[in-house]
Amino acid sequence: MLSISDIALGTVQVLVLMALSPLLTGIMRKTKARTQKRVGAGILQPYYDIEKLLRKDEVVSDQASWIFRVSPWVNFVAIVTAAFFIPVFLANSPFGLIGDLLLVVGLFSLARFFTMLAGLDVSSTFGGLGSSREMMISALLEPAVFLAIFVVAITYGGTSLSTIVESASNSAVLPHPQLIFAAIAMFVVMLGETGRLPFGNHETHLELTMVHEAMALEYSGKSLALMEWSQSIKQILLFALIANIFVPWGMASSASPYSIGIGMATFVIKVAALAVGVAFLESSVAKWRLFRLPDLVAIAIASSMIGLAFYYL
Amino acid sequence: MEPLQLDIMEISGAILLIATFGVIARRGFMDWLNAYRLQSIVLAGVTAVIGYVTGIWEIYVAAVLTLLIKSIAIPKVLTYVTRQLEMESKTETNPYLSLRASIIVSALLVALAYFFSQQLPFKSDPVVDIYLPVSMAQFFLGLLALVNRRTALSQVVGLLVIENGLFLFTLALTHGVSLIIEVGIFADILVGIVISSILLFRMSRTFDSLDVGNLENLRDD
Amino acid sequence: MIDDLVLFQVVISSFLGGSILSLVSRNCGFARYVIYLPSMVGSVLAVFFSLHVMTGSPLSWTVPDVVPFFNLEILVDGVSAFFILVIGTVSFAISLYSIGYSKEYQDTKRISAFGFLFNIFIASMILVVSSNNGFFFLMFWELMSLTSFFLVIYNHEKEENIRSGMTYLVMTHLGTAFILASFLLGYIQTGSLSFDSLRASSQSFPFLVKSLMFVFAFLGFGTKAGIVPFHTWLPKAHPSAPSNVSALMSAVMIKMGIYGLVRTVFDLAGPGASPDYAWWGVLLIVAGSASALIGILYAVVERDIKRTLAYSSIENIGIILIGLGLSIVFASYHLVSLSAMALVASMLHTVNHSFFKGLLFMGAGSVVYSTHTRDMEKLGGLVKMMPWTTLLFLVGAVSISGLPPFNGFVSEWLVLQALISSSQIPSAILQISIAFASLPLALTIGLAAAAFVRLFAMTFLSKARGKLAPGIGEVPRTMIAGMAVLASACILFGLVPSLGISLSTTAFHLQYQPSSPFDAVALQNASGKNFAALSMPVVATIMACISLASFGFIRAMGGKTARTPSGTWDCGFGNLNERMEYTAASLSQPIRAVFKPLFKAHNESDKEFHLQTNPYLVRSMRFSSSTRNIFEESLYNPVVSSTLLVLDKIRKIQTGKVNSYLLYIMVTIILLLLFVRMSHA
Amino acid sequence: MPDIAILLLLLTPLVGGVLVTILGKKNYAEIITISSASLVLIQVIFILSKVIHDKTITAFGNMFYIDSLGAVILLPISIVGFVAVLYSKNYMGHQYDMGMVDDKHIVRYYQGINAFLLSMIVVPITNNLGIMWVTVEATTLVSVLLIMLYFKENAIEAAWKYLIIATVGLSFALVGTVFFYYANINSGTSEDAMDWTGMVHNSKLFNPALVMIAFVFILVGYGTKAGLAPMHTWLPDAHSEAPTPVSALLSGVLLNCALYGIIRFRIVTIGAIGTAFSNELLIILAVVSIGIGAASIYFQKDMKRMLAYSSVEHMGLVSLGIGFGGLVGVYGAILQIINHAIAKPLMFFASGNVSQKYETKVMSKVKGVIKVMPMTGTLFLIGGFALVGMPPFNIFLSEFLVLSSGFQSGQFLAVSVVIVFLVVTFAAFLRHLIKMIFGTPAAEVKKDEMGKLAVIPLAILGSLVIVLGFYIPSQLQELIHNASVIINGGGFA
Repeated sequence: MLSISDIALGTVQVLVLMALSPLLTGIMRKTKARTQKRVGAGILQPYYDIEKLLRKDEVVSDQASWIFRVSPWVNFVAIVTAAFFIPVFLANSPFGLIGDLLLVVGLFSLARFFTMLAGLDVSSTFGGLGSSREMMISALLEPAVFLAIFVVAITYGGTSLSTIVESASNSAVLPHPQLIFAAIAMFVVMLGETGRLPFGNHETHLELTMVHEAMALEYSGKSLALMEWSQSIKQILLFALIANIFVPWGMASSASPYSIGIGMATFVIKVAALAVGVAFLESSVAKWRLFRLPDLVAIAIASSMIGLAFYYL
Repeated sequence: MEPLQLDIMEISGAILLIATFGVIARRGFMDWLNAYRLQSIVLAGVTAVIGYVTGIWEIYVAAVLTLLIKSIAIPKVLTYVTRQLEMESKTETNPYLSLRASIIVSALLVALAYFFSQQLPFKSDPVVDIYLPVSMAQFFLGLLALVNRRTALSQVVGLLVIENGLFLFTLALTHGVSLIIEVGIFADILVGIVISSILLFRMSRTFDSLDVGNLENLRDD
Repeated sequence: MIDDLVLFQVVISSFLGGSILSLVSRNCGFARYVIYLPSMVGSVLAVFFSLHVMTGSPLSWTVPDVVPFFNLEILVDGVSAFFILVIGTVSFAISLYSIGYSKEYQDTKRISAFGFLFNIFIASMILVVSSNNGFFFLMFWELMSLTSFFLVIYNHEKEENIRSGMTYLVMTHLGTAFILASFLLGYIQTGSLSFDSLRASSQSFPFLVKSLMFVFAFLGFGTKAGIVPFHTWLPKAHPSAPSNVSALMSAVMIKMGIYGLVRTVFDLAGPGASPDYAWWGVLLIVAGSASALIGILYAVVERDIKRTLAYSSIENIGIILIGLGLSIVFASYHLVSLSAMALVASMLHTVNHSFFKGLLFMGAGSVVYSTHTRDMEKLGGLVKMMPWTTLLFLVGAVSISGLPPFNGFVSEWLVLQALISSSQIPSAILQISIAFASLPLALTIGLAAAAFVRLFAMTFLSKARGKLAPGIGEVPRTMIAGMAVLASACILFGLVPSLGISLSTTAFHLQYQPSSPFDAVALQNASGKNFAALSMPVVATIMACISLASFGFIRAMGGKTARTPSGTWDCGFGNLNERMEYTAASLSQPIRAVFKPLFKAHNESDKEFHLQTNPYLVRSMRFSSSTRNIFEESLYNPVVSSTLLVLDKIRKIQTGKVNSYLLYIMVTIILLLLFVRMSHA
Repeated sequence: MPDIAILLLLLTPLVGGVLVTILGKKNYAEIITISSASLVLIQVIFILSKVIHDKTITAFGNMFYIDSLGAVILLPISIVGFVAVLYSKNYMGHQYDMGMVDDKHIVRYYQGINAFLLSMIVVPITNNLGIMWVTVEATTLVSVLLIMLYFKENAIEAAWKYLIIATVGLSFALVGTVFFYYANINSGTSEDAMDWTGMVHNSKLFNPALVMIAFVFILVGYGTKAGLAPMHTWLPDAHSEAPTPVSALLSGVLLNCALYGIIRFRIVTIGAIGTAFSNELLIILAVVSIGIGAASIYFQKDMKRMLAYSSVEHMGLVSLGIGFGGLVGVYGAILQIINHAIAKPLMFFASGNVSQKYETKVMSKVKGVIKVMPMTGTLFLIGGFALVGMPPFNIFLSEFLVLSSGFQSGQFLAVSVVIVFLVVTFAAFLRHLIKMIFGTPAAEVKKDEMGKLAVIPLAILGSLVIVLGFYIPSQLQELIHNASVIINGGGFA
């Protein structure tokens, strides 16, 4: 079922993603800083942060139980596993026969599950606040995700990512109309999943805007590094998904070094562009009130429903 | 069957009905007893008539029995009972229906009785044809008395009226069933009267009145 | 080669023996073992028996003339065996658990009656799935309801338990009335209540009769399964029952409703393969979606542990029904393989749910066992006092939230795939409506995770929010073991899903057979390409490798670092105490706010100020928030009260006046005579 | 040979009554009556075995005639009679100790019981419908005497209502009987025209109009005694005020005797004008009865009244089964008669124990019976669940048969209405029962049974209730089967 080369390729892809993810964060921070007329840290800063955090001792709340200690690892493992199924520069992802889009979503929610637990474990009000918000947002995002997937799946004949991407890259230059709606939904979902504005704000530690940070507030040292890194990996994964499903250009259809190179390049460009776009958006909108977020999600759901209607009727 | 007999039967039936009306239309308890006694005498007469028409001698015996038991024994028992009951008023003070109304209703009931018995194939047998509606009317009138009256005694009388109707009915249709059954029926009625009079005693002793209005504890509302 | 029949009789008789033994064991010291060992043996044998039947040939056994007109007919085919397997596994674990659990009851009251009912209860469930005659089916069905009712009100000292028990009894009886109607419809067609004759001739029934049979069966079995809006008994009865009983009820008994539905739909009132029957499936899908969503929504805001679990049972039954409905719809459009997949999905979820729900209820039982409260708002911090229970409960919670690599994920994955495959139905309206029907399901899955984060965290994590009795410790070993059995089953079925899948395929004689248990579950799309694939074993291995690798990597990068404990960050205010924690209510407050209309949430708060003039210096503040059950309020209460009104009017005829009584007689006779007169003239 | 058997059967209670009168001592009376009742039971079983063997028994020429139908009525009479007498010893003994009754009353009570048994035994074995009427009337009078045994206000009231209503009703029954008799003699019969066998034989020749009116009178008449609504009004009062063993006899057996009258005449009727007419009327009255039973049970406060209403409901079910007709329906009806005759006395006895222990009949004052009297409580529960038709107890089967026959005969409306009523009854009845049996009892109630003889009769009936739930001996099955054939007018020219 799995050949050595497949495994090798897949692993390479994952490693690439893991390696690139902090860079992406860096790019986004930099862009935001620029748009806000700040100099901002260098785009490699995230690497330094992680590297530093990894070497730091931890301070752990005396309330914390093993759940608290374990959950960064679960988080990291789950998200990296998800990375194995994300198409990066190969059209047919080598692990396409192992899992599919729904599995990716499942792994994300596994990570989220433990993050929420960790937030509640240390009996700090911030943790509770973060988890409580995350509970609502994630629950509401679920239907949006699924409907978007639904549209993609019926368009490209499957939730298996390799199938999707293959038939996407084989399809016309302009994707099917319903996919535009799906893309909108997916984008909103991405914002929510990565806790970007208007859902949350990474930069501040302000009760009003904290969602993910609130849950991770008690972490320090290695654990914090894990949390941050897995967060940025998750982010790049989502970018990669959107890029490769809705803008399926230049994927490597064969394993030849040339096409792989092309694929690499296009991938980096696409993702970077997306990142910059998101960063611009973030600096142009404000944080929404928590109870206005359902409206945003509703928009996402509605657009994928329209997509469905487009497909069927 | 010659017309004379028919006329006699018709007339006797009519008289019986009137006598029954008498029971309905009176108020005091003694008046009822008398009315009942009168009615029983008429009934005995009717019995005799039937005996004469059908020519079965046992029916004369039945007539005599009726005379003895119904118009002498039972009234005696009941008068005795009423004497024993130390109660000031033995008159039915307020029946549910006023006298007038009850008369009219009973007229309707009589009509009903005739209406019901019309469909039955008795034309062949004038005895039945004439007396059946009369006896049915007596059931209904007796029932009316029971429904209408508020004192236990008057209800007993109503019961007796029904029972008279029963007797006439049986007689008219069967010209005397087998003797065991006649005896059984009579015995049952007598025992019934005895028991009810015992009950009357008990009632008057416990509630010191015979108003069935006292008998409304057992209910579901 | 052992004889199936003998084995079956041995299974049943071991339960009966257990019941009798428990009656004679007058609450003596080892009474618990006398009660539960037989049921454990019986359960193991039942599992063995069911596997034997599944692999071998169906067992059929008839005892004529037990009662007039009806024979006692037993037929254990694949489907029955499948459900017997579930019953056996779960009841084994629960019996094991109960040995420890019943201890506190034994100290306070007699458990001999309990043991008697417990054994009979399990036996009756096995008999329900194996009986092949309408009369005896109903008989065992009601026996099941009766015993479970008594088990529910086992703690009858509490008024409330009796009340909820009565609700349960009456509703389930109403359901039985519908089942009866369904069977009798078949009976007037065939003149026999034997399922065989129904099978033989049901294809020739008129469409209307079949549909009526289905609808009645849906109402009847749906009540037992706890479909919205017939679910109200469920969140009442489960909390009232002792926890091992609620585990048994929620994990197995409500599945009997599913069994009945499957039996009726695919076997007795077999729908013809024509689009006319599609609406059966649609009905199930709609009901399922409603149950799933509403169930989980009430679970999210509930503060009673066991009631939360009960509501989540409603949700899972909903998911199962969606799968079932899809399978019917596909079948009615000749999409055989899809229909098979949907059926497998729902059956797999049935098994999975009975595993993790049994586990969770046992966990809740352990919590109650040692803390004597079911109220999340009082609980917390048990992770330090009851580590094993916490771990096992966590397994259950993760599985039921449908997270990989545990079993809940696989079945929900299949159901979702089935939903997506609805695009192959050649009917635009169905396609689009089913696609939209996937909305509530997705929302449900999201909320389920939220609900169980809340349940687990509030119960086990951080500090107790209320005063807990001192000296709370881990529960007895047998209880741990009982939970561990099901927990390992959850993990096994999660890592090797093809176990469960091939189980259901063999049970239902479906085509798909994985060659090796480690194959991917692969689905083809219309154009023969890979539609979706899932290979949990590999996923698990990947996760394992990654965790090792990443651990090594991080260690290499960061070297060894110390971990120093310190107080939770309190923004420098100091003395952070449990009264400042998030409570269960506040945790779910955002969700409650979003779905306001459903809960009619009712908040009240009163403040006391230091100075009445100055509303800024608050001395004390009370806040209480309550959610209400709209079904109780706007569906059941009106019906009940109006019925009572009518009854009250009727009974008034007993006025106590002898005159009126005589009047009735008079009127009756006159009316009847008139009736004769008119009919004759 | 049969003559002697019948004679002995009739003499046993008679002699018993006479002996009680002569010796006139409490202990003697008890022993004598128990022995007479048990003798009756034995003889009845013997007679039944003969009936099963050679379908019918006739004695004293044509005067006595026992077929399977009579037998299935006779069986409950003997069983319940025996058990009731057994129970009486303890029950009346307790009343005696409490000083509610004295020796005189006790003696009168046992005389009454013997007379009651005698009169009821005659009903199903006589062939002469006139005698049947006389004996039914006799049962009324005797039971009135038994009800007013101790002259409490309510007892008097109940007795009075019972006397008046039953007498009126039965007078209608006599009218009906005489009508049939008339029809019979007009059809030119040779033998005694009051004999049922003769009537059935000639029924084809009867005049339809006459038969219709006659059956209406019979239905209302015997229906009054059988407690069919709306003539049932005497029943709750009488049953609740009588001494408990008498209530058991009234509701378990006497009602059946009255229904037996209706059934006999129905056979003649269907012989004359077919089934449609009688079935229609029966179904109507049955549904009304079930409805009223259901409605009145819910709001009930007095446990014996509740049981009485449930009797109304069950009589309704029996006549429903007969009204639906068909082998299944009638079979179910007869089974229902037997089952009810077993379950209802069980309930009455249990409630008797409870009311003597708690010294009240008001249900709201009773709590935690199961803790105070475990045996009684359990049996009470079993009986209750049997009464509401819960498997695995006996009444489930009969109700099931009745309902399914309703579906078979296409009476969907009636059946669905009845099912609704049954569910209501279920809820209402169990609500009361569960509240009484469970919960925590008041502290002052002493925790023990009322005595051996207060439990043994219940245990006997309880075991019957359970066994008949899933197993009916083949002889009984055969008997019931023959009886239902007879009711459907089979086996006659």
